Amino acid sequence: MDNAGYIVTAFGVVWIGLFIYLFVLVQREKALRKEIAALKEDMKKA
Amino acid sequence: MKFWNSVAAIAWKDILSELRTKEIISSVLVFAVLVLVIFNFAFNLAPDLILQIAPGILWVAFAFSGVLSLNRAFIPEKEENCLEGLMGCPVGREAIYVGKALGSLFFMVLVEAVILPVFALLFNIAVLQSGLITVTLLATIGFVAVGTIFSALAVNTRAREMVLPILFLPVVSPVIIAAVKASAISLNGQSWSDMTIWLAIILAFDIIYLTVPFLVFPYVIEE
Amino acid sequence: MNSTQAISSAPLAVETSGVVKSFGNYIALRGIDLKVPAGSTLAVFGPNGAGKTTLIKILASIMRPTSGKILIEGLELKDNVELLRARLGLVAHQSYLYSNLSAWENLDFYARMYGLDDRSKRIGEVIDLVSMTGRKHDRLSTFSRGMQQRMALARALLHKPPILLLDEPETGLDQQALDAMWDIIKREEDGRRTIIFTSHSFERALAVCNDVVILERGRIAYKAQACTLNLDGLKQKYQECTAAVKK
Amino acid sequence: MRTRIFIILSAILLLVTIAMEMLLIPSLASAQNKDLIQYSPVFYWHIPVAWVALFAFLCVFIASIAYLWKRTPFWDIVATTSAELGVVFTTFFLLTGSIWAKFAWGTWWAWDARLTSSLVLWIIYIAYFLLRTYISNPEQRARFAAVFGILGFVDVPIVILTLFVSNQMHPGDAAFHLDKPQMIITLVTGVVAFTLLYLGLLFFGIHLREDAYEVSKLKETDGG
Repeated sequence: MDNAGYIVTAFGVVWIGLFIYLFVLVQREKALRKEIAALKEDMKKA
Repeated sequence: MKFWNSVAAIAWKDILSELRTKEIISSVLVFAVLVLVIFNFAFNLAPDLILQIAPGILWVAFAFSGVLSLNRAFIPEKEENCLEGLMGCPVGREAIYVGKALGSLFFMVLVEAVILPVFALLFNIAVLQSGLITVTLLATIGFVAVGTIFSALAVNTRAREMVLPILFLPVVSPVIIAAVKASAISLNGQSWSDMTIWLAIILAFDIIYLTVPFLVFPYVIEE
Repeated sequence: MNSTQAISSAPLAVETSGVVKSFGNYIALRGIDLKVPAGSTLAVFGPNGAGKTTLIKILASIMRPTSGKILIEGLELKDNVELLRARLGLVAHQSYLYSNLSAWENLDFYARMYGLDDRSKRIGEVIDLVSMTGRKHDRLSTFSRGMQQRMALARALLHKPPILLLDEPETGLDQQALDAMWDIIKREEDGRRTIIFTSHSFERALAVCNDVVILERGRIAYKAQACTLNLDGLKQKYQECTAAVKK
Repeated sequence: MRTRIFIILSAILLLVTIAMEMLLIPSLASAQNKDLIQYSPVFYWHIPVAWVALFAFLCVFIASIAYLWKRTPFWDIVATTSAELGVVFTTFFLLTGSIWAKFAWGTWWAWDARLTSSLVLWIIYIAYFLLRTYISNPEQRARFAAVFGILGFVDVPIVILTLFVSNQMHPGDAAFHLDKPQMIITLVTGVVAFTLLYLGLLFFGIHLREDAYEVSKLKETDGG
């Protein structure tokens, strides 16, 4: 791998890593929204 | 003055209780000698090579036998629930930490006092050098200072035998590195001035990890 | 209110106001207000999980309350912890003694922790008091449940505490051992000692206490003087309080 | 909304630093010192990432002390989120570091002081999360995590010092010195960009955990 290859991989690694982390956070938020919705149903029913 | 009386009382109680059953001491010693023997097979040591890795072997034996004995440090307090009895005594919670640390220090020094001659025997290295002894003692103080509070932490968790090494070994790694480097210097017969930097690091570690746990320990044991 | 003046004038050995204790979301005590005069004996009843043990541990300064004030002999427990611990004795479910050590060594350890000066004399006295003289050099692990409970009492009385806390002292004791224990507690200090104990046996408790309190889900549901109650009255009150729980 | 702004802002700055690194820095490097560290673009992300990781561990330390003092779940949430970010950024540091090691010394992992010390710190904060998984009672978990957050952070300077001293014994790479103004500007923008990114992710994470905490409380009372 020549010089530029290293740089691209380095930047790539960080960018991809950040997007994965952001994706994980967004997934957590979606799961949380689902739970809140489910809770609302229980509240209405109880 | 009462503080130190209770510290002495706790340390003496630990020592007495352990000497009565000798369960920790015997198993830790056997374990430490085993580590030395395993290293002997692992490296089929050429004489000149030994000096290089001797400190490493020594400190791996100390580190893991240390973890083994620290794992047991708070068992009587936890299993027989005596911690609440200690907490009811008219003395600061820090005294429990210092007392237990002294007790563990006594055992670790005892283990080291046995391992060093065995090590000298197995690897025929002149071990009784003032440099090595001081480094070992200084490092053991730091070792026990961190290990005691982590042992108190670990004993309250589910998988306590696993939690202690995971928490303890990375945090104590600088002392192990510094001790290995300093021991190598003293084993090669170099003068004290060469290892002042390492002694300084170990000393700094000791001071930090005697004061910070002292301040934080009450939070570990209060309900 | 400086400390010396507080001790002499305060008739109350123990006073709590608004003591709350919560473990995360679970609330064990929801505001306890108690006034225990010096020298009196208070029995605390209540179903399991009502917060009896939590209350005892908080009074013994082993557990910190989430909020509320505790005055021991007029002094704020929070600010004089080490001074007041020397005036509190506790007998809990566990004996707080080390099974590897002998009875004498255990008491010697706690005598040092409480900073007693005439250690061996006091230890000898307390061991004779609980009539364990014959076994004083044997290891705790060889003791029966009853003997361990007596040793726990010996440990609690070691430093002559004016206030004694007992958490269900009758657990694991037969009738005869229980009578012996109460006799010991009452004989020492000829009644000047304040005793707070939790219990499940109404009959036994009524015989020894001056005041009665029924705890129910972290609150005081009923408070009365023992003399105004007979056994059936107490049982009936207990049903009423705990019945509320079942509804 | 704060979190959105922080993240977008940092994204822009990150693009700016890439542009500066790609165009500006290589042009400065003359023929012979091309592979010196301060002339390679990765360096201008490597250092900010390391700085943010350490900053995150500092925040864990402060949040842990605040928790032990105030005992409100908020501080425990801040400590956990910051520790998580610390681990994420240390992972980036290790990844870019090993790419750099491959570039500079031809091996994926070189026991040089920077990489080893960040590996040790990485393990310490993984241990932080392991400890949290081993305790079920939430109050005790928060208290023990706070204690370890303090004891762990106090170790950071010693770990870095020890490894840099042990490294001096057999020097890894040449020490870097930023002589050209453009270098300093790129480095500063990089640091600002990553710090903003950290703050954005931190607030986002804190909101998430706060809502999760509310939901768990609701579930308990609802079911009770």
